[in-house]
Amino acid sequence: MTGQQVLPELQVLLLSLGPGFPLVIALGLMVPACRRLAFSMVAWAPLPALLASLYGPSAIAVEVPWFFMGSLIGLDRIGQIFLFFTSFLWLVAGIFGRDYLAADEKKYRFFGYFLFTMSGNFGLILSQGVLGFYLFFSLMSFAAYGLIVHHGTGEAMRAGRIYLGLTVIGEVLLFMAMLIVTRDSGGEIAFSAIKTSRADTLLMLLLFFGFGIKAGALPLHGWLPLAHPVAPVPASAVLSGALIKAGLLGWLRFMPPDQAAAPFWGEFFIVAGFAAAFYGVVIGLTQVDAKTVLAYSSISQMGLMTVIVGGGLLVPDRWAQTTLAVSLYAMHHGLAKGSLFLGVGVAKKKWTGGKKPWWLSVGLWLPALSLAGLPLTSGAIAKYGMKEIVVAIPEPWHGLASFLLPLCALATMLLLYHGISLIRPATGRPEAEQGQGMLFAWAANLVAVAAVLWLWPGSPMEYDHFLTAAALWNGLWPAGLGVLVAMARRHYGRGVYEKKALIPAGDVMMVGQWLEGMVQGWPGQLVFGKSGKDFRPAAGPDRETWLRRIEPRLKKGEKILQRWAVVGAIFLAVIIALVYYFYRG
Amino acid sequence: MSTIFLYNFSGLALFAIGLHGLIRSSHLLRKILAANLMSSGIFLIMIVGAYGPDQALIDPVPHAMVLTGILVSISTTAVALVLVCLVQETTNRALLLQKRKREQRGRTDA
Amino acid sequence: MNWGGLLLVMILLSSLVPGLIIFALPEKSNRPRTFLNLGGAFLKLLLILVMIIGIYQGRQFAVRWQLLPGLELALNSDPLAALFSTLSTVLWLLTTIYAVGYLEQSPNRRQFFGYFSICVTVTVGIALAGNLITFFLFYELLTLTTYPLVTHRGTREALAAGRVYLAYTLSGGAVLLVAVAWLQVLAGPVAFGGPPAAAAVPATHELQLIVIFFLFIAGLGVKAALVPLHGWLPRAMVAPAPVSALLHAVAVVKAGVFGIIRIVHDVYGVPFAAGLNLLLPLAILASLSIIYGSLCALREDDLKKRLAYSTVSQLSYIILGVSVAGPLAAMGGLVHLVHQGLMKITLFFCAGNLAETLGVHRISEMRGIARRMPLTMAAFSVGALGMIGFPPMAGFVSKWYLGMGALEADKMWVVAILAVSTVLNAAYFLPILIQAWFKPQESTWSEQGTTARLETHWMLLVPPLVTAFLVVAVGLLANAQISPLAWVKLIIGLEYGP
Amino acid sequence: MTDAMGIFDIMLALVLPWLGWRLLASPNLFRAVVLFISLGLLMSLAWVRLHAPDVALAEAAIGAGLTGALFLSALRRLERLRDSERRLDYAEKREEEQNLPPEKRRKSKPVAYVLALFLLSVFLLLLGGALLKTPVAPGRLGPAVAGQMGQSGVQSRVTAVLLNFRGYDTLLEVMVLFLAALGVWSLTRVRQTPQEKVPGPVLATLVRLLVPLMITVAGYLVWIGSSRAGGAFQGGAVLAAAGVLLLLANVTVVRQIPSTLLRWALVLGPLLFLLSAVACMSIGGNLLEYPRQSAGSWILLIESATAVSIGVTLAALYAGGRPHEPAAREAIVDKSADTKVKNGEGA
Amino acid sequence: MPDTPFWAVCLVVVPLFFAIICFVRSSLVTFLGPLAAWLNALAGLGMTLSFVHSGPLRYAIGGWQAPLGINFSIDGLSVLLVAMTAVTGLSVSMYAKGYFSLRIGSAGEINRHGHQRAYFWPVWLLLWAALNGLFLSADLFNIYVTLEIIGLAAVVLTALSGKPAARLAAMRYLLVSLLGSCCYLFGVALLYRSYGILDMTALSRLVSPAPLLWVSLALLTTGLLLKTALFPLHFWLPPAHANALAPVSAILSGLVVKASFYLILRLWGEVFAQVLPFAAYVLLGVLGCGAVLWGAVQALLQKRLKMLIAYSTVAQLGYLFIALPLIRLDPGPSAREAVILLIMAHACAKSAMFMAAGSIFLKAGHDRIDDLDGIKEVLPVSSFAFVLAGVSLMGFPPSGGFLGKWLLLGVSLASGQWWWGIMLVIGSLLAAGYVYRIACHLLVFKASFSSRRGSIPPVMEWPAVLLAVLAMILGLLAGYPLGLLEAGCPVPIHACLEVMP
Repeated sequence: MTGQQVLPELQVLLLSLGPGFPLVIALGLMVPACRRLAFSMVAWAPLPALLASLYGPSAIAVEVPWFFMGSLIGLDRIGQIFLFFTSFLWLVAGIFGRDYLAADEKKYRFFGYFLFTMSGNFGLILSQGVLGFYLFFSLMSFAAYGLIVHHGTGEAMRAGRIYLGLTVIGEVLLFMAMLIVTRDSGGEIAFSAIKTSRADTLLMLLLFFGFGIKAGALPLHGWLPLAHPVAPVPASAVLSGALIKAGLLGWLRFMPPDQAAAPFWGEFFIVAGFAAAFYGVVIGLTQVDAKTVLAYSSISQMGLMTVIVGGGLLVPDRWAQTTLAVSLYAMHHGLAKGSLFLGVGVAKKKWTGGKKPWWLSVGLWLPALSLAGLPLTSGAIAKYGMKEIVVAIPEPWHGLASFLLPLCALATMLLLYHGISLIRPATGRPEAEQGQGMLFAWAANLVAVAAVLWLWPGSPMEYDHFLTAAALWNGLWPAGLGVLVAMARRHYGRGVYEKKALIPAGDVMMVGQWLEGMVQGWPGQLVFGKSGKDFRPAAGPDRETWLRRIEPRLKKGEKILQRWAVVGAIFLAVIIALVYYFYRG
Repeated sequence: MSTIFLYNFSGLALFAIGLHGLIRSSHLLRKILAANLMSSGIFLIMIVGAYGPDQALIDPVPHAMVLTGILVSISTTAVALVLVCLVQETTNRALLLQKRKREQRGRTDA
Repeated sequence: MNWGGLLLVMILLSSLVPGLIIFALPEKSNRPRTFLNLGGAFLKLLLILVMIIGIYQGRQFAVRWQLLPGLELALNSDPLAALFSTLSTVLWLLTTIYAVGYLEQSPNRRQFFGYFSICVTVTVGIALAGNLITFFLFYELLTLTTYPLVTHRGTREALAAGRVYLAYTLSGGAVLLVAVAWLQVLAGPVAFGGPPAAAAVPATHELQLIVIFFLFIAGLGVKAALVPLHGWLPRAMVAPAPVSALLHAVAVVKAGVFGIIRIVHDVYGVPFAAGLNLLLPLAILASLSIIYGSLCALREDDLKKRLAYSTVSQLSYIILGVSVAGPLAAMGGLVHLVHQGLMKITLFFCAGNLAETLGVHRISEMRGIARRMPLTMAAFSVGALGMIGFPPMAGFVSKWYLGMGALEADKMWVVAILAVSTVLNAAYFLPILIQAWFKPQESTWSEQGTTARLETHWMLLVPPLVTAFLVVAVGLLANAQISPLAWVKLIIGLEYGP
Repeated sequence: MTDAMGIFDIMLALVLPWLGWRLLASPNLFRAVVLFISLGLLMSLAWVRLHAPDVALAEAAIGAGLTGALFLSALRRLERLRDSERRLDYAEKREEEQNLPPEKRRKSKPVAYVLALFLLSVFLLLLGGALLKTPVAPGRLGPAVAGQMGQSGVQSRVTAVLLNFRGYDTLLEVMVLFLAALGVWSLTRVRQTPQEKVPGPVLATLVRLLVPLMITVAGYLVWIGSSRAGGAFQGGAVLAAAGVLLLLANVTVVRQIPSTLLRWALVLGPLLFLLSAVACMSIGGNLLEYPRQSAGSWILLIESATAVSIGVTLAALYAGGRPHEPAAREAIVDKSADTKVKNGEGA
Repeated sequence: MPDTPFWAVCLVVVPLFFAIICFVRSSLVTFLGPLAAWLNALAGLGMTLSFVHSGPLRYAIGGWQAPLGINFSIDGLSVLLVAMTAVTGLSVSMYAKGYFSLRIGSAGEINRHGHQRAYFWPVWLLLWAALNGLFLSADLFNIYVTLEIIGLAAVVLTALSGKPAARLAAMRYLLVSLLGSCCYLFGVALLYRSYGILDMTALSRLVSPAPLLWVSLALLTTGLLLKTALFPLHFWLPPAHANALAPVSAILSGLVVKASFYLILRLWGEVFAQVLPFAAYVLLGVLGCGAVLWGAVQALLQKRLKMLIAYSTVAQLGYLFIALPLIRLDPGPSAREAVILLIMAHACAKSAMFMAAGSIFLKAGHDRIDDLDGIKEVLPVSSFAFVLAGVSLMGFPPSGGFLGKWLLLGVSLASGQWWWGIMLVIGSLLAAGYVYRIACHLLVFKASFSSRRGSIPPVMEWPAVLLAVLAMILGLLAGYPLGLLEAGCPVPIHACLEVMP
């Protein structure tokens, strides 16, 4: 579906419908009068975006001068991929959520934030300008808070607070990064115009950490495992499916393409990626809640994607191909992780107890295996695309990568197995009857997971050497071994891991607690003075105090001045002083 | 001629004694007496300044000034004496003491 | 008196005359008083518009009144003056509506509205001042007319706050007087329009000029709430909401900042000031107050006090913008003058609403208040997000230009300061929003002035909504022709050349 | 001059300050006043020695006589007040008496006095030195006055200066006297002397003999003023002395003088002086510029009116208070104004 | 249009004449007094207008020329001060008219206030005549006699209120003025002895440095300092000004104190300007600084309204003395103009303040500052007048006080001796301190205020407002009066200053 040449105005209208339509419905939700109508249309909000993505990339980015200091809107190849799987995921989550939260009395508020986040997500994909991107990115980040704290429980609030804190820091880092980028490109705010001659370490650091927070890069990933369990299922599906990918898209958009062979940053990304991948799995295994495990698996998957980006940085002239590969991988991961989360939701609502129903285990295992890169699954295609990039990177990293990648697949399989085993049936009475919307959405998602990469036009799949024995074997052994090890662990480790997570979720956040305590503790007192009491700056010169002290002396002084003897003395003194000064003058 | 000059010094002495009396004595009547002494001392110096051996050389202007001065001092003295009686009547002390008890209780007035 | 001059005088009279008439009217005559106020406000807005169109066509209005040879009062309409006077006039109109609603039954309104309109006359006078002595005259009158407003309630704390307010502003005024007199001695009468007067002073007086500059900053810094001199602002929050909204968010504090802008741009000229490296210490002082203001705001539980401290820090953005020598930074600073005014007045309106209708003063009492007063809290959120610098809002635009200016003058630490302060802003504003929107209601509120239909009196609700809309509109349509940013570009264009 | 007069001068120059010192140092007030009167008389002797006859006359009559009389009457009034005080609140008086040392120079802070004394002596040295060093300006205004005597209309130079050359000073001077009378009248009311107090035989005859004599002497002094020593002030003083005598003798006719007549008498001098000054303006001259040829008569007219006023004023000052206005006149003066305000504190 | 000398003579003769008539026909005093005040003001106005045309001139009284006869020297300075006295005197007279009619109407003792009124008018008119005489006369001995009249009249007026405190204050005031006049006379006598001239302008040409000159000038000046109540010698002023009747305190603080300062300004600014060394001016300046600080601090301590205003007079006088060294330093006319502005502004503001304080006292029944909350509701006009006068006292723009302070600051900074300027600024800050101490009670709103029945007649409230407004707009219209000053500078002192080393 190649995009025909369409009139720019029409294209602007069409594309702006993507973020605009959900906004309109969200505003509709706010107004009590048309709340019911708006709620019914919630599920179909992402449709315009989906159509736009199908419609195909447009050649040029159209300038919209009046909108927020001038912004550009347009769809390029990567944008199309991202837009497609994001809008699809939002559509599925929307349908799923409408049934899932049907009973929830605060559902209007949830879907309000749901729509805001959605519009932010579509907006940042579509915008070709730095400012537009940042606008929608912040809208998405802040609105997502509403999704996380929806249930209002203690952990939800704490997760929300941590998420918000990290998001604000991310926003600030991005703000600085964008300033530097715009200055370097001489005030131009279009992505196409971004050209930085030298690799500015500060800029790269800002970008890495700014988007890394969203993409779960290692030190700042703490919010992910905390947010997912507390958020309602559709929210966490979207969170890990679409939101995290925004960080990745940010890297792709902002990384200056003609990086004059800055090897250091490529290696940095690769190392960070592998670290995240393995760290996610190690911590994930110690967790006891299914959604937390899935969160950690997202972190590890994002680590892999970071590796690909690193690879792309190492070999600048293959940058276009890298972005394509990583986008495909992101698409695949988004859909798969989304379906897994939805699966957990379906289990909670539909699985009334006893043995897991067959359709449920199939639905869970399909995405899991595809994530692990089992041959003939879209996962394999995505991994294959990744291998092509890895092949091209210079020697020392090439060997390491090719050794580690299969290990990653194995670890992923292990983690997913652990996660799926933790999925629990619904407690209390299951509402069997109106679950159809959820099942349909989940099923649609599974189909997408299975088929999308096959059908996607641009995917790097050549049937011939895909089916060769070597490729098959390479895909098979990590998954198989992973299953075996997991079964063994489950058998011997019986019950050890079930009760309590060895390391509390959001491991790095323990450092956060310590910091917070510190602030309340003595150093905080030192800096801010006692907390809680109104901070009293130096009171103005209060007439009562200094005047009262010296008043008796002054009154006495006045009394002395009234005595005639003193008056006479002063009188004569003044005369003599005057004569003296006359003389001396 | 030098003996006339002596009057200068007696005038000066009178002024000094008057000033000292004004400052030192505490009874109002004495202070008024002292003030009169001071002014007569000044008049003495003025007239000595105007002195001439024979009639033609005498300068009449200081004489006129002294006459005016005498009248001024008697009018001031008259008012002062009346005030002293009033002060005595209300504050029971012909002295310029600080606020007397009775006077403090008196209504403050504007 | 040429036509232009008459226009300027008419602008001043359009709020002075109603003020004097209000003093004459008896206390009970509410209706005529409201009519006078609003009539004056609209008339002034009209005249300001005429002035703006005039300036647009390149005409210059001026009027002079000679007190003594070598000492004259002058008003002239340069674009910077137009910017500040427009801001004050628009916000005065809204605050008058708000005040009428806010002081519905309270006593002593004659004195309030009388001083209120005189106050705005003085503020516009400060904006239109053509030379340093006129500026000083209006600057001192501002202290006088705002004192009765601060102590309007007559309670003990109000009087104590009034005393502190006076102590600060009067000593500031005294320091400013010394500076103005000293400069007049060195450089003769200082007019604003033409070439910077201080630059013309022979080089031998360089040290004196430096000392004078810092005297100016000290004198103006009191009203501009620079950190060591900001003590009066939080204590003046005892004043009724319309006063703290218009005066302590817009008129009084902006007068100080406007003064600093005049000093840096018109009296010293940026190149000359940079040459004497005066701007660096100013920038450091501004950054200090940005950080310190935010830190104090973190600690305050009283809503209006927290907003006051946030004003302290936000004002210093403008000074920071001005003190980073560069067109873009100056643009950021100047446009923040308008944006901060809009955002802060929205926040104070909403704070006033909460205090007036529900008797809520402390943030800890604000849990779940959005459910009870959704519109007010929506306006508050728009203002708060704007203050943090959330993209579509006005705050972001000014931060963006400040950042660009800082980078253009490659002062990376300024960008760092902006970043840290954004985080701090978020740290003290977001908890309020979270309390209001996401937490269930805990404390019971005294339902004072509730009407059936709306959440509170319409006069209390419309102004914040209008200003909130302006905040978003100004942000979104920043590139549009009529937006404050365009006007600031015009000013900076004149200042720095094309 | 024979050295005898020189010795007399030295004696006089020494006696005067000594007398002054004795006067202030005497513990008893009455003795102080008596010493003051004698000092006045000696002072007039000094004026005679210094060829200042006019001043001598004035000093004797006013400086010594009338001022002394004023002091004596004030002293008597103070004693009477203190006695009445004693009768009034005996207890409180007793207590005050104890804690207050007897009425002699009370030692307040000595340091201030010592300092004042020291400064006084320094000042005296400076002044004495300065006086010695600088010679008297040659002639001063004397020759100028002599030059203009022709147009002044009088022969006596002092009267010429007093009433013509510096007439404005004298006008203001008379106003001062008028102000003094006003002040005394505004502050107190004259003490009611009991009707029946009949003067002793000696006083009665003395009054009968002396008063007419004094009046003629006063007339003569005023008349002679234009040519030799004398003039309005001295004549007025003598008249005042006559008035004091009459008051002392409590002569009924003095008590019956209606207050309007008294007010007009008081006012006659200043009013006439003022009107004549303005009259000069109307006939073309400056203020107080008498037509050259009739200056003498103008001056005489003014002098006589002024003498009468001075006499009455000084007598009134001796009386020490405004005469008893009949009750009716008091009411007229204070017809109550229209607004009614509750009786309140004095403001 | 009669010429200036005619008006000058009227200014002295008319009040004297009416004083006499008021004394004699005391029943008509309620009508004659105000009439005399209006005529006086008219004469003052006429004098100013005709002066604009004719410029400075000398008027020989009695036709005798300078050294022998007494001359009026009418120049800018004296005309402005006469005009100030006319305006302030007129408003105080109107206020007194209302004041006495109110008191007589209210007070039980009909005769006491009737008596006070009967004697207030003649003495006040005499005082007014003496003030005009002093400002116009150029003869040192004549000035002695006018000073004597002013002193005596002021004492009598102070004692008029009859309260024990007032009598004690009047006694102390009399003794002080006696001492002051004696010293002044002694100074004049010594000057005459060494130069044989009494006329000021003639003296200024003749005078040359000599030991006797120093001593006589010292005596003369210290006598005047005592009568102006400069800082160490100020003890008699507060009780006298605070305990007198309201119109009397307005007169004392507004005008009487100015007379002796005018003399010092004349002597030190013009007559002996070339002879006196700058160090002497510095001494007076330092005493002025002391006065500003001590007066302000004492004012802050006072509990009673009128005592506070009296101490503020002591402080404001300090301002004028700080200006003396600046006049000497400043080559141009601005320092002289500043002093005149300060004098005029202070006269208007202080009289307005005392009048307003008088009305407040009558209405509230007391003048304790801390109990005046809410008087604004009962006496809006008077409290407004008080605050406005206070503002111009503080030297806030656009008042005359501000312009004076501004010019002096300019001079002190230009001359390099910046400490005088700083002292002025600190003084005005302290002034703000004690004015706002009262204003915060006057401006605050309190529903109920326990006040006496009966309303203050408008004739008592509006003069205070007019004077306060005049003090405020003096700054704006400063160009006109100061123009007069320039025209009338008799001896261009700065011309001869170049001669001095």
